[in-house]
Amino acid sequence: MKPGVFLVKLLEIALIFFIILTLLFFLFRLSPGDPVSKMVDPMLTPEDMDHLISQMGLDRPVWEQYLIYVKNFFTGRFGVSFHYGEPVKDIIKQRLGWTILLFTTSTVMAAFAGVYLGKIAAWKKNSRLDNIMSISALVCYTLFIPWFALLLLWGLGYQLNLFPLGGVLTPELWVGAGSFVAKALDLAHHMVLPLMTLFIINLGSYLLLMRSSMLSVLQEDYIITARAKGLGETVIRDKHAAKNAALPVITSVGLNLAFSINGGALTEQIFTWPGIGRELIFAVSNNDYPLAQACFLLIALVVLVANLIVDLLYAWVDPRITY
Amino acid sequence: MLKTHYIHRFFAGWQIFIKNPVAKAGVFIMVVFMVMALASFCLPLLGPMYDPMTGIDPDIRLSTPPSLTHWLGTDNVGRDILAQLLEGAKVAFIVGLSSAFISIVLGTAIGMVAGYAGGLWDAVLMRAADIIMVMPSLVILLILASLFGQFNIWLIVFIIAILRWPAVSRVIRSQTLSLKQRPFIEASQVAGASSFRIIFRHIMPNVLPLAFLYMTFRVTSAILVEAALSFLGFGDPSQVSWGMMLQWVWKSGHMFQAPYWLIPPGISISLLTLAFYMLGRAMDEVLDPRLRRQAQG
Amino acid sequence: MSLLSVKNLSVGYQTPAGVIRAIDNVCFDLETGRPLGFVGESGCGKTTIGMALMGLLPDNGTVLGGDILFRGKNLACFSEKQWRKIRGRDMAMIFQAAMNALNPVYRVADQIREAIITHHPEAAEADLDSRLEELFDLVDMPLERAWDYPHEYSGGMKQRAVIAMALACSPKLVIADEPTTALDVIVQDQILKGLRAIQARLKIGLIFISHDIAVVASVCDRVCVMYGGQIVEAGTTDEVFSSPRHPYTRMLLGAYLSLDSKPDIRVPEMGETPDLFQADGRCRFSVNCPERSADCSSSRPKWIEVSKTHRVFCCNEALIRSINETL
Amino acid sequence: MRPGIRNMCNRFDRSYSYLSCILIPAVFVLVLAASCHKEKPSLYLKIGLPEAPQSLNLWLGTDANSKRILSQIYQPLYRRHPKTLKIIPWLAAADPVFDPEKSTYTVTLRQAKWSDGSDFTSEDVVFTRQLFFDFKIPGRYSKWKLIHKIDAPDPHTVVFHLKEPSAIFMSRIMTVPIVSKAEWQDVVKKALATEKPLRTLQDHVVTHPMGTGPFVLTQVKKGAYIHMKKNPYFFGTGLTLGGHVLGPYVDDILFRVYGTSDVAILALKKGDIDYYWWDIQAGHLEDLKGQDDIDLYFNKKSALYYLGFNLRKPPFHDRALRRAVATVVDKEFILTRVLQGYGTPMNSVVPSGNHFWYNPDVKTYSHGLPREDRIKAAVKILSTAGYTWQTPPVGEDGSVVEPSPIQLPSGRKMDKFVILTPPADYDPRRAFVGTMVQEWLRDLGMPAFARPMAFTALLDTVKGKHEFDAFILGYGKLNLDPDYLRAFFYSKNDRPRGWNMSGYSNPEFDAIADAQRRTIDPEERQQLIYKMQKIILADLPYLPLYNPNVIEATLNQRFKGWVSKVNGIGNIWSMCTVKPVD
Repeated sequence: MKPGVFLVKLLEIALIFFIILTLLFFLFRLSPGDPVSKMVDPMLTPEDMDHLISQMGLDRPVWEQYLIYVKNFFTGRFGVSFHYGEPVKDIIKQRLGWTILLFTTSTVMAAFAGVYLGKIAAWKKNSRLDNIMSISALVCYTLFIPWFALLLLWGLGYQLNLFPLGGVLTPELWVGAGSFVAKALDLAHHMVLPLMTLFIINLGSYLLLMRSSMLSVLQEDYIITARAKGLGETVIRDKHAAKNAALPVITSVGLNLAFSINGGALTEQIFTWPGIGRELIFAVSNNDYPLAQACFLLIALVVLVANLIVDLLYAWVDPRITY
Repeated sequence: MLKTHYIHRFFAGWQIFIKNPVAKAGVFIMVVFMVMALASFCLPLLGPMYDPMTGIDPDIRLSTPPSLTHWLGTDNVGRDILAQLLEGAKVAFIVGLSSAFISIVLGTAIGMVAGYAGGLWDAVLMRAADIIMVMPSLVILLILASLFGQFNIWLIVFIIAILRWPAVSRVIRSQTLSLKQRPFIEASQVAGASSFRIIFRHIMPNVLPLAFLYMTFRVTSAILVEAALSFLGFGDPSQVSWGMMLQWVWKSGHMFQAPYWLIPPGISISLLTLAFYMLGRAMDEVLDPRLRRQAQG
Repeated sequence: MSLLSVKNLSVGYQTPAGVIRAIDNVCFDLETGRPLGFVGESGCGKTTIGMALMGLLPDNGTVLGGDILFRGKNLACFSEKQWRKIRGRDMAMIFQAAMNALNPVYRVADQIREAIITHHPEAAEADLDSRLEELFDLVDMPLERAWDYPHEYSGGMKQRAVIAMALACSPKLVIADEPTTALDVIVQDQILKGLRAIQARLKIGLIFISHDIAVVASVCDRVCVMYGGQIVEAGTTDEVFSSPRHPYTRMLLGAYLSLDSKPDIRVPEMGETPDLFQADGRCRFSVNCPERSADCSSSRPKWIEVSKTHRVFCCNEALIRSINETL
Repeated sequence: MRPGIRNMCNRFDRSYSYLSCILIPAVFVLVLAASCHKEKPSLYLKIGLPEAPQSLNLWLGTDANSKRILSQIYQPLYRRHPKTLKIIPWLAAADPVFDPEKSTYTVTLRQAKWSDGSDFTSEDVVFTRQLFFDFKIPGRYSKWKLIHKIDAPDPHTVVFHLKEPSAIFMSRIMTVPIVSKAEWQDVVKKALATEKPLRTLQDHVVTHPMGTGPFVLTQVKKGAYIHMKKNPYFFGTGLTLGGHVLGPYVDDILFRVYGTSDVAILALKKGDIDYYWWDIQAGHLEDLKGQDDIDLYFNKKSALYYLGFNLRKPPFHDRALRRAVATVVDKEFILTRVLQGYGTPMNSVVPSGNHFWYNPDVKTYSHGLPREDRIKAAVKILSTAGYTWQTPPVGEDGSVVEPSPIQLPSGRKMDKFVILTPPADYDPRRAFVGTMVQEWLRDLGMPAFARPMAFTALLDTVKGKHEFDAFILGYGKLNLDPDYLRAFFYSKNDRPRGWNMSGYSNPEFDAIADAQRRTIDPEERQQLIYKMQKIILADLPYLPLYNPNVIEATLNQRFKGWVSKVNGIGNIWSMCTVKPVD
């Protein structure tokens, strides 16, 4: 991939990012209501409210606020959250780790499992196995996340008492001087249910995509050549067919990342997983402009960068594509 | 002559389509839900008690399990769950089909214009598509809903459509690009046809089958996003929908006490989206020539 | 003992409308080191023969009857595992669509080495490299191009690479299914010269399938003419092409306008398509045969020896009598 | 270089398939290993919270959960008795001595210590008042500005000088938490130098708040849990205050956040937590009643959920119309259906739980009448006030029919009006009550439309711009001092962002409201408050609708001794008296 093209792509991302930033800023500022008006405490007099608003700098004209915001943004200061009173950077730092831990593992696992199962389903087309797999993949894809998550919680979490009910860790363990292994196991134990929800939801789409792309690859002539060379079934399927069929799946990881972020936010909400998605939903309902904007811009950045990485990965895997 | 050609092609396609087991299941579920949606129109005839929103059974105060008068039981305020389910089916169809249709019309038009015009138009439209593609639509809707207050159902439909057209426009654009080189397009250009006429007279018919295919996938995501939105409480409370039903179950604390109230809406959402998706996949085989040949074999 | 002898082989395809007998009681023999040509219009089943010999029939294709004796083993009842042992090692195939016969995401050298490694897993790196060098010389291709990707090759080079891949384990039998149809005439000529030289030098049994009579004539010394899944005439190239006996062969040659010959043979306009569902072994060309007679539709055609090496498959008494008189 | 890449490609393919078959089974092995490790039973008091506290900074943490944590740390001078709700000494040693001439209160302080061992002195009280004045702390300064001078003759006595005697001195000023000078001194100095002092004070990140309360904060793991330990220097240990021998008898408290109340209830039943500090929906009750290891508590709530009218413009400027609406609204239905029977009837604007200030004999419009009688009564009021219909809701034969649209006394048809309610996610009850009120008003032919609105947008339109017809709002945590009646209905508060949202102005009411502020004697003030309630219920700027009970649940396997009080068992008294079951 020639550096020139790479630069153009980076510029493109920067431009899109800036447009989103501006759109978002005015979207928040021009909406009715402000963080202070939510306070229903009868003891607060109107003077108190105006005092708070001026302290938050919301009384200045919108344009001025925008310029200050952009200046701060590019000098690394994302402002202080109205709700938590802490710098937005710290809040995100605390939350980012959890989201990445849950989100990337589930997406990667779903992609691998999807490719693996899709390949098998396509190879034995119209067999009973294939039908079972595609029907269950269809069901997984159309599951309603909150409903499914709560069923999992009720079934595995409560009835069978196998897994904890949401949250990230068991306090007693972490308060005392628990060993690192016990803590890691406890973390994994908490991660299972949300991971399973996201994994199953994403698995459906990857499996279906891999199956259909595998079916069209099996029509290709080089598969017959491979057979003519006397290669074994599994070699043909895994080496020759799967690699070609996996290419569209890679691009789809980038494309429907936005879809899986929706799923991620919902899952975090149900399992009280302190990630960026859940924080964004709170920040928005609290009219906490700085935090909401920072969270959303972070998500947008992740998606843009992920798409860039997907393009690079695609070029690396498929020699025909040269930028 | 043109008409019969299309009809003929449609029936040929239908033969292959209906043989596919996935299509059969999809059509069956679709019909069941259509019957439910139509049944919701004749609810008022059964009496005020069966009004999904305000019909209250005078002598029922708590959420009761299925009984003779209420086949699926009642919610905690005494409203009939089956009535709400039927109403939800109607809403799901309205939301799903209309938002998918709008996003398809939008996506196809923009895709064709971008593909055919190329140059600046193409760049601008596709960049806009990129921006919207990047945005997680549910989160956007959450932001809009919590900032601008409650939406009625039609505004939700419109916003979902706005956030859903880029995916379609990309596919249509690449299809238009390949069509542009075809001789029959150059022929009509030479014959002096205006670009507007070329797009809508020549390119559109070839692109429509693909657009319809994507419509089924868009319906799926529209229903899921609307359900998620109402589940989180940002839906239109004056309009009963499956997502609202789940929200009422959740907020009234009956989530694990009233399976007869929790299961039907959840299952219906999955089943209806499944049905649309199955139709899409079956149509995919009819439209994709290679798969078509394989389907015959 | 002939390298390959096929005795009334029949192959059918399951279709919703019933079983199509693409090949109907075909018999032929191939000595080691001899090129045998198959010629016929498209859809006459010649490719199916190639696929049947390699055991590469598609899912709905099955061998209905007859047997294929190849170096003493009957391939008709081979299991997939047995096929895999000999495919690529004792017999190989060159396909028509060279454009995507190579896997686009792997380097050409890898794919060729894979053909060798599959059958000689214990081969050392050095042997593989030297074998690769030999193969590239064989098809006279520059070695440094070996590590490029298929999309960086021209059509001709791709076909050469496919040939090299086929010869990787120096098979005894090579089936070439219209190898040069997709290429322009000049490259076609180079490939055919190369193929003929390799076949002669390495004493490979070659089955050359094509619809182009001139190409078959230039490569093979014996040829079979096929119509509707049946071999209608077989013999040495010059016997069949200079004095064709079977009405279809004559018609086929008539359709081929060479520069010098006068187009005296009238080229009848082709009528019905043969009924491939017919399983009673009657002559399938009878439906279009200008010299059709009553017994064509009643009795089954049989082999008539025109000379030791030339025979015709027909049941028309008049034609048989004319052949016997000329003997 | 080429062969290198080549091998990598091959390796990629082979490793890829191995990787994917190792990855998936590995996860399940991890799961089994993790699930068999059981936490050892420990004696932490585990409490579930609906949301993470906003902030540990007292000046920023105004949300319910922050207040719950901070109220265990920072303590006020006086506090209300859990049963009698009277103001009793807490950090102060005894009741204040009131000197009518100089209108001063002299308060003697208890021998208490801060959690770092330093003494609690009058110096801290003076510092706290000064802090309120310097930063104009919202909600504190507006009350404390009545104290124009404060002096501390010795470390344990404080003298408050008031401009004029004030009835809310004890209930609203003395119940404000006092902070330590040592903890905030330099933060205050630094903040005052900045351009936005209050914002800097609020953004000061507090990790270990120093207080005089029963507990001290040891660790906060963001998004996971909050750990508090017993404060060894708590002044109350062993004392008998408010009828309870204070402990605290628990060494450690662990607060955990649960995203949805369903999950929290499951955690409670499973024994993960001992108490869920949030109002439980009625739906869970049948299930919880069946569990014998779970105790349920039903307490009255100091709350007011009401239908507010805009008196500034038609149609609701007419009192008769408001009374008709009050008559037709079926409070009984809300109580039995929406609250599933777990609520107290709300007749006055002061909740009945606040028994000292609650005036039982105020005008109740349609209490307990069936639907037909309510409509008939409302029609009578409307027709006497001059409202007419083509086909009136009550036919000649007395049967209730579908009415035609109502006409104003002027003869014109009443135009459409909107009842604004918060969105379903914020409070599903109010959104649903809104739809029911719409139906009841339509029984009278009124063109009513309930429309939910985002909470911030709703407050902006109703409180900020006064552009509304009617709205349904509520106060979940009303202060037990009835002074808020003055805030809601005082005519001078009828200004943008002011609390008099319905635009009510009644000089007689204003006079009484000012008088009650000055009367120190409780009985005398009570009569004034009674009169205020009578006037409000007669003029109906607000129609009180319902007052849900606080339903809470605790696990009785590990701890017992929760103290019930108005607004539930989540209070300082419970924290000090809960003890392990042995």
